[in-house]
Amino acid sequence: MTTFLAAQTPGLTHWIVLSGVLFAIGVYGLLTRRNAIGVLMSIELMLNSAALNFVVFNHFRAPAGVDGQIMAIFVIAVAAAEAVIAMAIFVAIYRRRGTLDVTSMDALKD
Amino acid sequence: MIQAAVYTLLFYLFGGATIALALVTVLNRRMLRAVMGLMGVLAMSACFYIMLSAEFLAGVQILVYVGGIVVLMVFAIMLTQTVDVLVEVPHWSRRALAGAAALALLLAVAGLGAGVPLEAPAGAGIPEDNTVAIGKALMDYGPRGYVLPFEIISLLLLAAAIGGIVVARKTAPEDQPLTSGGDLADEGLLQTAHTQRDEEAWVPES
Amino acid sequence: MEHGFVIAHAWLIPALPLVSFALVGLFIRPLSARWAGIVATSSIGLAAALAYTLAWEYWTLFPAGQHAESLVPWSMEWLRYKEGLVVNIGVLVDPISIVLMVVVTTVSGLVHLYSIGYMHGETGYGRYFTYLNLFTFSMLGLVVAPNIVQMYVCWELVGVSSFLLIGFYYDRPSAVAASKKAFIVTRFADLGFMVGVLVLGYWGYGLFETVAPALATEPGALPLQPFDFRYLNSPEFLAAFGSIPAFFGLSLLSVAMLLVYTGAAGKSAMFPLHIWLPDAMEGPTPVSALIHAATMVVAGVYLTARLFPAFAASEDALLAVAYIGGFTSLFAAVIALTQDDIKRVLAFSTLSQLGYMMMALGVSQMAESLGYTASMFHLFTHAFFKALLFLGAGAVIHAVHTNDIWQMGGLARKMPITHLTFLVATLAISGIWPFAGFFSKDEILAAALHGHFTVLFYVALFVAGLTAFYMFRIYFVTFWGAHRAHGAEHAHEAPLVMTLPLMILGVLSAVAGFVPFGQYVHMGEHVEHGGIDFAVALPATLAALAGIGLSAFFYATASERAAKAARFFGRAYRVVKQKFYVDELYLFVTKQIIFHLIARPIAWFDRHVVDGGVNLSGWSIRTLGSESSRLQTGQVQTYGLWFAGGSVVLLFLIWAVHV
Amino acid sequence: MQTLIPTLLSACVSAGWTVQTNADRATAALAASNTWGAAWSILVSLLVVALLVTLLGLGLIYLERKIAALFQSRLGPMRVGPYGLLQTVMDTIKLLLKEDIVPDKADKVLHLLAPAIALTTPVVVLGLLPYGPLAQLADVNIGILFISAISGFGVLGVLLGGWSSNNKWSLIGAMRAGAQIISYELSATLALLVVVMFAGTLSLSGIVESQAEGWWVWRAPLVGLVAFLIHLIASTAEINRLPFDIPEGESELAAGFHTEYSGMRFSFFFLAEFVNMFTVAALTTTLFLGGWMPFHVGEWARFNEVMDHIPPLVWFSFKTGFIVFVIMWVRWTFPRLRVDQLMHFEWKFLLPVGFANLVAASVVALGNWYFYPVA
Repeated sequence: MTTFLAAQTPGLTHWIVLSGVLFAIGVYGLLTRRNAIGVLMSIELMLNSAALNFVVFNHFRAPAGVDGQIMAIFVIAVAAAEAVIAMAIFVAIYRRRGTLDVTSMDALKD
Repeated sequence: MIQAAVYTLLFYLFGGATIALALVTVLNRRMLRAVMGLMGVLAMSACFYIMLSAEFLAGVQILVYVGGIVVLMVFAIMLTQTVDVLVEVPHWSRRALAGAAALALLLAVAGLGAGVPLEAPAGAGIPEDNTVAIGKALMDYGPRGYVLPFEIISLLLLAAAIGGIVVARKTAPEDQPLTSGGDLADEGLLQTAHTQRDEEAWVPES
Repeated sequence: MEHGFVIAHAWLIPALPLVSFALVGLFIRPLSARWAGIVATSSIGLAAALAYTLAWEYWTLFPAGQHAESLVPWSMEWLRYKEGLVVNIGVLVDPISIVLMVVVTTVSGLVHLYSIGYMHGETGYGRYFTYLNLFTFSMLGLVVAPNIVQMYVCWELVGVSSFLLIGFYYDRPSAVAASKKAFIVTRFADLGFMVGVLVLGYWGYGLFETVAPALATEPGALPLQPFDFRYLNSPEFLAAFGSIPAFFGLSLLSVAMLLVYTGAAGKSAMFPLHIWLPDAMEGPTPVSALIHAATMVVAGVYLTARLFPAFAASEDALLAVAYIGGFTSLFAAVIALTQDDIKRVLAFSTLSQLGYMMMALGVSQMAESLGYTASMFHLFTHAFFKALLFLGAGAVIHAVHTNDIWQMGGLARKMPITHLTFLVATLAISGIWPFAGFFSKDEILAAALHGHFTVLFYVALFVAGLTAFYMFRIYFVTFWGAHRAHGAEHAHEAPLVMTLPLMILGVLSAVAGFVPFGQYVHMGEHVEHGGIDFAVALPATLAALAGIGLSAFFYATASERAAKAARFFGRAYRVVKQKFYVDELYLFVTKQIIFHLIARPIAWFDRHVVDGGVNLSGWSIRTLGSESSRLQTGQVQTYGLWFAGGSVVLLFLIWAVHV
Repeated sequence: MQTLIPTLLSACVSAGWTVQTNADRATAALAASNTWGAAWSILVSLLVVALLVTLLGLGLIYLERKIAALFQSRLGPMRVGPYGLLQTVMDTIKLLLKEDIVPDKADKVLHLLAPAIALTTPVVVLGLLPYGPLAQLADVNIGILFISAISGFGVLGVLLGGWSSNNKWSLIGAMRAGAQIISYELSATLALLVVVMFAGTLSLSGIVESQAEGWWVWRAPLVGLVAFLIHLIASTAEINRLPFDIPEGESELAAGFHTEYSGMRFSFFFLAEFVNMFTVAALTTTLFLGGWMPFHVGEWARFNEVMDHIPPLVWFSFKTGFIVFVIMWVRWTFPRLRVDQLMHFEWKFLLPVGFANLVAASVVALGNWYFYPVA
């Protein structure tokens, strides 16, 4: 068991597949969640997997620098900003309409 | 040898947990549980960062994501949901299509990734003092420095904070909504939610 | 060359009515209608005074019987299309422009004066004078135009102001219809003029480089431009242009001149474009006097005269001018025999006289320019007596409130001044010595005879008799006999402000013939015309006397003779009375042929095929849009689904290409 | 046993300033393929933490009762055990035996999860604190960052507990707690940043070592003291202690977010509160009061030598105990703030002062204007 695990030391591809799976799950959530906060959560999931990818590539492809990590920091910061605004909008919408069901938010249609 | 085995074990353990929690995030019909799932995913990601020797990033991840964004989401859910509300299940066709799209995306990315040689260079591993390196890079004026993006990000965050206040603030009485959203959205609660950004909303309940 | 003051400032003559037009129209009219009339009239009077002084200065400079130069005392660049293709705006002073200026300002001034009385108390009094001023300016601008573009622009301005004046009573449907008719017909003719201008201008510019150096211009004179009359009338240009063949054996020059003549014929109401003129009598009577008798309609004659060397260079065009003029004079005279509306009779007589003028131009030659002089002379005299006739008719109408001569009668005693002046004018137009018409008509007949246009000579002679007949017919019916209607019984003389112009014009009509016109206005070197040619004057006078006698036989006393004669002619009489059904023919052509056979199918095609095609494309796009707008659910997630699908397709494409 | 204690003591004294943490040992053992060594190290860490939590819980609750009694001129628990020492133990047993009630309409999973999250935070922090030069379970190089991150995590337990109870008062309490904790976290973090700037490291052991020349509370002129006070106040508010206990104001909200909790789960919240108090005190000590560093006074060499002989663990305990005492002292002395006063105080006073102080501190750090300048 130990030998097997040691032989399978996770390489770049393992990490990418992991983040890819997370991203795909995020996409699924983004497309299916009825609640706006759920949609935002899915987006956070996707952003997180992207940030993970940055760090993974930093770790495996450019270990001398920290650029990937800095990108991940930026991703986190942008996600924070996005979440703040999104939450404010959601609260405002909820106050006005009493629901956060995204299928009822089709004002774009008009 | 053992260290590599432990590392691998942790990877699969955390990886499996992360995927499970991610599924909770997108599938659970109770929003707050879904948020907990998201929190788990983010915390696990912090663990991944540590495994990838990016400790500072792990700290930031927990600080901002778990301590900030997730808490914000919890607040938002508390303002808009009650315990016994289950999120409606989307239509089966939507689920099928979304699942197909997600799967196809994953396959496409995996296929593309498989086609590209992504071998790590020998001696991979981020230097020990990468926290210092991040600090220096963020404050570097040079060609490889990030001081400008850093400042722009700080400006973005400031703008987002102000924008959040403006968007979520209480509007004038005549603009009040027709539906106030039931028990959880009554005056006191709404005010509580604003206090973290908008102390002006804190007028004593009359 | 040092000019006199008025020559140097000849631009004042058209400028005065323009300034007055702006002042009256914008400022004075809203404040005081009365002052509008006074200001407008005095501005024209001033312009008339200037015109007389100009004539005096000019003929002091170039005494009678000598070569008279064309002067351009003032000119400025107006439109610059490119180097060498420049249109100037300016003032041309030469004998015929002076004659026209004198005629226009005189008649216009008198009409203004007359109108103060005639239009008194009418709504739109100030508007009326504004229009009159605009018309006078346009006409003067046309007259002094040194190039064909300025003439064309003023030509259209004249058309516009005549449209405004004919439709002055715009609440009267017949007036509106008449104004539209006049405008459309003249516009239709102007199309030919415009094409002619374009042809002339195109070739004038094309030949300019080769022709212009040969034209000796005196030092200090303005450089010639391709549109200048001096250039267009120069023998060098005409020689170069006339040698270019076009089609049907016509030279390009002939084509161009015929096109220009179309415009002239439209404005001067030559057959078959005459139909607008009788209807144009819907306007106020002074307007008829001014525009449709004395000034505007002679614009076509003036244009032809202005381009006379060019016409003379093209034998075909000149022949067309002569025969169309002759036919029109006969045609209109015959119709005039049967009309009952006094203004209509006068209108057809105008047509007839214009035909005379055109014919006179047509029978003239560069070498034998008697007709040219005769035409201008007749224009000059006709302006006075025709204006007098119209103003007199206006006074009568003003008095009896009807146009029908059979509602009048016995007015000689009630309106002595009007009667007398009307008689003078009638005698003048009939060509009785010593009144003005005698001399000018005599010259025209002489020109036709000397030009060996025998047929035209006899036609003109016959028309002279007809003219005397129908003019005396209305004279007798209107002023002699008993009162035939209530209005005529209560008629009374017009006020002084109206009779004064009548008297002035009466004097002018009587004496204008004694002006030694040929010495002042001539083409090339003056050809001495030895006084009265009895070979012409005798038959003409006899014809006129015959016409008067016949008229007296039928109409001097109340009798059934005229009705019997009409019955005798039967169908022919009715045809003539209906103006040879020309209007009906036009209606048939426009309505039955053009409208029903051409326009309606085209309209159907346009509505169903062209519009249908457009609508089909619109409908298909709209349907496509509305159908595809179902894709736009407004739900971001659905968009996201499409987006994700697209990304997947794209990724697989990249994969397929690269791997 | 007789020899062990002096050996341990002398080891503590003379082992120098080398930091050799349990986590390091586990890593080293793993690297050397010594599975059992690594497992042993981890087990020891877990045991230490568990022991600490238990002891702290019992001890601090007893202490609180006694101090409360002291301030209120009464005796406090006296019956169970000598001076009532076993009272807390008996209470704990009572709590563990009580029926565990979960409200019918509650979200049961989250209801269960909330106390666990609430307790996780202080426990994790316990593992990161340097109790002595050798006594640190894990010396993380981003220690402070990690601790503040984990502290922010703690609010989730409160929020979830309040929400999952499906009770108005609980929810309001949770909301208030969330608002308060997040607000005061800002000030606390600002104060932390001052020390991070001075020390130039995020590592807790590094921060302690940077205070060898003098504790930050007074080594930096004024700004250190201000930062210390801000941190103390903000931390007190962050752990919902009086005078900042609005979230569980009994007079308004029954018991706030843990109204619907009983038995084990309630004890978790209860325990978390006291462990939190300890961690706050310990952190304040570590950051501002030199951690396990002995008290030195300038040129007094003899005095300093005597101080050096007192073991680091004792120093740490003493300082932490003092802070804990101060926090309890405040609790039983000051009245509760009103909700609006609470927020006004944070956003309109504490935070601006914190920012100003941070700017001033950066000037001090740039100019090296410490009382004992950094070499």
